[in-house]
Amino acid sequence: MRKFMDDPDDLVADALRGLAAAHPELRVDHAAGIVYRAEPARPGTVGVISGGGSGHEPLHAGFVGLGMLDAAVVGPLFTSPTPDRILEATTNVDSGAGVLHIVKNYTGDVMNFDMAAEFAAASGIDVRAVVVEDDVAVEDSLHTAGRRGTGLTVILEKIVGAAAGEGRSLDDLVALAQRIVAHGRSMGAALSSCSVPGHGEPAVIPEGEMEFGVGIHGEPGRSRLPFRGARDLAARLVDSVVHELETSDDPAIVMLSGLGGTPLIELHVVYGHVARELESRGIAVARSLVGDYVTSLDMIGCALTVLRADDDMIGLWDAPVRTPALRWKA
Amino acid sequence: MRKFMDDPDDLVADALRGLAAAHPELRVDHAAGIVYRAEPARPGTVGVISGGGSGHEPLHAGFVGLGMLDAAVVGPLFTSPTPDRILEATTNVDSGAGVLHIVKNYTGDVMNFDMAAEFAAASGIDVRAVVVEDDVAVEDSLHTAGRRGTGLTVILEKIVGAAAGEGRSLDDLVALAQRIVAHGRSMGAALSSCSVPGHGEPAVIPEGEMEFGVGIHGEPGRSRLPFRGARDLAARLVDSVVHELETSDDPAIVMLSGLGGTPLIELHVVYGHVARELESRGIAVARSLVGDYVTSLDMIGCALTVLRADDDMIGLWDAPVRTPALRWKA
Amino acid sequence: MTTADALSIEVLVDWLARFAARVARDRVELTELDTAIGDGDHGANLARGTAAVADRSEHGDTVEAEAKSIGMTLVTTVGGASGPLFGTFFLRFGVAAGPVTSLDTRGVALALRAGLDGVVERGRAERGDKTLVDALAPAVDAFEERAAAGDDLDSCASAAREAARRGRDETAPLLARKGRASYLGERSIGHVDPGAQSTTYLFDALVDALRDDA
Amino acid sequence: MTTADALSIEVLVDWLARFAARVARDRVELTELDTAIGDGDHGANLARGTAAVADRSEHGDTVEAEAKSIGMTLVTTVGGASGPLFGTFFLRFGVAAGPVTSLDTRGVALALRAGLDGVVERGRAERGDKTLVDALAPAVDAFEERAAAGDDLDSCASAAREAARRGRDETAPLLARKGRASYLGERSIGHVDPGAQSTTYLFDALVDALRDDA
Ligand SMILES: Nc1ncnc2c1ncn2[C@@H]1O[C@H](COP(=O)(O)OP(=O)(O)O)[C@@H](O)[C@H]1O
Ligand SMILES: Nc1ncnc2c1ncn2[C@@H]1O[C@H](COP(=O)(O)OP(=O)(O)O)[C@@H](O)[C@H]1O
Ligand SMILES: [Mg+2]
Ligand SMILES: [Mg+2]
Ligand SMILES: [Mg+2]
Ligand SMILES: [Mg+2]
Repeated sequence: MRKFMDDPDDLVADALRGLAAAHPELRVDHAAGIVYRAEPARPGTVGVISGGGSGHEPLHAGFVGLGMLDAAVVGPLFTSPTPDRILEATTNVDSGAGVLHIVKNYTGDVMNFDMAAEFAAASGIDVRAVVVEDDVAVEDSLHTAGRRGTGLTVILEKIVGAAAGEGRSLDDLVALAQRIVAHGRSMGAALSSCSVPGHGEPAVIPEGEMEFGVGIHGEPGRSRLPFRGARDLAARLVDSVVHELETSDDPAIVMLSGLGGTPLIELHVVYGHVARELESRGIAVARSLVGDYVTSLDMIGCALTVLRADDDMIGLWDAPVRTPALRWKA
Repeated sequence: MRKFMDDPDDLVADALRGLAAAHPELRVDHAAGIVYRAEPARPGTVGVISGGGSGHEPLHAGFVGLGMLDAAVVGPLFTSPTPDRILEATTNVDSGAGVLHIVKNYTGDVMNFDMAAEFAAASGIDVRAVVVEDDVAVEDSLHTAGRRGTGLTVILEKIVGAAAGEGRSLDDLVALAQRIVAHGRSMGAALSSCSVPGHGEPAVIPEGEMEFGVGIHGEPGRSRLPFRGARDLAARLVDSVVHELETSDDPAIVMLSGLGGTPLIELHVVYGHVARELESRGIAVARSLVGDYVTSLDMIGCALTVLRADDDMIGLWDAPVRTPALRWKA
Repeated sequence: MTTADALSIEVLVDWLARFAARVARDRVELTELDTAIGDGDHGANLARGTAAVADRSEHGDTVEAEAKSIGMTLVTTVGGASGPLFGTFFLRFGVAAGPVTSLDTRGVALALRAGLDGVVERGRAERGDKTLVDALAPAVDAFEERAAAGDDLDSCASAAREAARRGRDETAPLLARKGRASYLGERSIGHVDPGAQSTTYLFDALVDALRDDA
Repeated sequence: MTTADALSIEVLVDWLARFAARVARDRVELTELDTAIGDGDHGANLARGTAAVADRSEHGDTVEAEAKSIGMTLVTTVGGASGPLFGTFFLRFGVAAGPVTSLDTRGVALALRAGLDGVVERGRAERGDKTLVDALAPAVDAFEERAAAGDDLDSCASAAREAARRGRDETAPLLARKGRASYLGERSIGHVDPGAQSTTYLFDALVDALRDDA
């Protein structure tokens, strides 16, 4: 395992120390594993928090700050944080207007956030949750765990964070978040698995093949396919995502995220094809992000997220944001 | 080779198409391989351009935009662009106040920019060059090629770009750039080499070892050392860099750049140690950047850059910037 | 061989100590099962949580208080999917047990049932979804059945243990519909569910705790 | 065997065509040498540039114009370190040659010297720095020496070729002080410099062009 770390058991705590050192605009509670904005949001606004297992950096802690999250609860590698810490973050960001939990749809995250919300409700905090479930690699039905939450989380955190900053109510934020969940979908593929510290060498994907519909926890994809180059991959990603989106005249906010071990030059190659594929399907790209936003340790892979965004969403997307990983106009 | 690309010969051109698609705030001349700001700088300001071989993304094209570069000349993989294209970019960004060339110190870059400057001078453009030579892995003497240019380039492009935007003269910019070159140093290390398309599999660094003093073109480092974890590495990087910096009371602008295949979580681990090491040496960190800024394709590695920055530099660093890879207050 | 005829606070503590020891011993097995169809952390998650349970310096003075303390410790240390599930199991077990210092066979049956209900409410898994419910539910059924027939605590617990093992074995051919394994679709077939496996450890530990205490 | 007694525009064109063919043929050798102590692109760089030179549809009508066209094409297509160096070589060669349609032995000697001077000015490498100068400089010296002694063009070119080869061989034990190889320090020792190798191709091609044209 080729990793810049010391004791694998300290990886997450050590990384948090580095994050804190690099970003004085954050306040990190190292004991609890919670990252807050150093300057809290305006009182009277809804608190917006998220969290989950580590290994997906910059998600979530890299999106804490003005115009986005008020706090992120940082779990161990690929493991949801526990309800007590989610509760602590919830309590600390509540200024009376309630708190929104942004939860990626994984059984562990959902259950831990659920329990935290129950505890918070018991202590009188108005908590609502939105569960992001955008990964079309996974079938959604009443009897399954449903689609996983991946890249759409970033876009949702940005838009809803901006809306919270405007002073919108918890009900309004929930409705907005649900519209985003309804109109955003993602799909990823990888040329290598990720190497998880302490887990030995990862499964090798033979050259010339790819895992299609890969998750962000080293889990294998839905299928193993021949890898026929970036252009073919882009067409497949766009096909899969667009197939699961409701038809709409709205333009798209598009994100192509690297999974941690993919150089930017390659992401740009894929994105060039993605842009063309979307255009050829009549989907106008209003805004785009290309880079590492939701990763899976050192996985060589990329994932496409498309949100059909209405004017409100695009306006909120453009609002000032100042976080470690997303920053503009501030 | 596990790479998201199509024909390796098209890699750079395809990536440029993706960059253009993702960033409407840029104007890309695909035939010439030149990336410009879509909105040109104010007439009467000095044009600031840079360029070099590809494979170091986001450098340089990712730093074109308001408050930073006016243009970047994009060469083939790891190969300096030719003088005619540098000349073309120079001519196009000149608004009468002259043009500054920011050149990384590699024989190829230096000679191609030199020739371009000679051609430009012949056609009446006031061109000056600053050569960045910050990599302390390489000995500097009258008889050698001198230190390589690496991470300091980003910091210099930011600061000098902001100064150009303020309307400072070409002479002032050259003096500022030379102060930056004099007070900035870098050092890198890697746990893997990079795989260059069309070059077969790269040399393998055995587990438990690292290349120390590695370059950004897949060239081996100055020495092969045991890898004893992130803390030890951070201490070595800081030692090497600080040793070559003039003593100063100025605080530092610090950058820890991944080399393309390093996940952010690991960069944060290293940065945490770097911050402590600098503090223990009495060096105050005024500003910091942690992420992929100057890369070497998919190399698993990181490089530390430290600039002892005076008030003028820090003020210019904080000025608004809007480029694909560096953006704030705009 | 004699066995305890009631589940006292001491037996409860011993039960969890044995569970912790077993998870620590067979952590790699859980890791490997979870690597095959999950994310490879089930061993680490449960080891962290059960060690924290075993390390508590304070204990409850009723079965309710002790089980809730166990549950809360699991909830706050395990994380992932198994934390809320094993945690909820003991939280509900405690509520059902009430403020007593020991449970007879019937009382244990009621508490186990309440624990199972909590797990199902929390995770919404049905039998056959290839989760720990596939081991836990038959175990609770078997325990209840024997208890209703008037069997002693040891034989109820032994029956539960056997049922948990059978339930675990039966997860292998299933296609997962809940938890991370469900993302694999067909690829999940042929592997035992890690949570079902750790659930058998829980009933192994219960039987041993009851016997040793006798 | 008869050989040309002057370097005409045709010989010049043929020289470059042969150089291009040789670089194309032995591109992998240059790549491997540059992989050992550089960045592995010397073969690709020169192949791109010499092919562009060979593909030009227009030619100069003087040695000066043709050599400048060759030089400018190399400068604008090779890139890297070797582009400005090989390019400058031919640009200066052309300037020294002047607006003539052919060069005699003395004229070639002067033009080669001017080319070498340009390369040294551009790259600031001294002999012994382990660069193409280590092949080019002895080759030009040898040519001049024979030319001064009144030898014919072929024997001057042959002497230059042999000197270039010796110079190339002598780069192997050197520690590089210029170009990318210099970053390797001691590790550069034991490898032939790629640019010195391609410079031998240039003189091989010159000898062949002179002979074939006769
Ligand atoms: N919805 C659910 N209901 C019951 N058990 C579940 C559910 N989802 C997952 N599990 C159990 O949790 C186990 C995995 O636990 P663990 O690996 O610790 O958590 P995670 O999946 O978050 O990494 C699975 O093997 C399965 O038995
Ligand atoms: N300063 C210099 N002077 C003369 N020749 C040089 C100099 N620097 C490099 N070279 C030559 O250039 C060759 C490398 O060319 P090439 O690989 O095409 O360019 P790059 O080094 O930019 O990749 C070296 O082998 C060496 O002979
Ligand atoms: Mg997990
Ligand atoms: Mg090169
Ligand atoms: Mg797991
Ligand atoms: Mg080279």
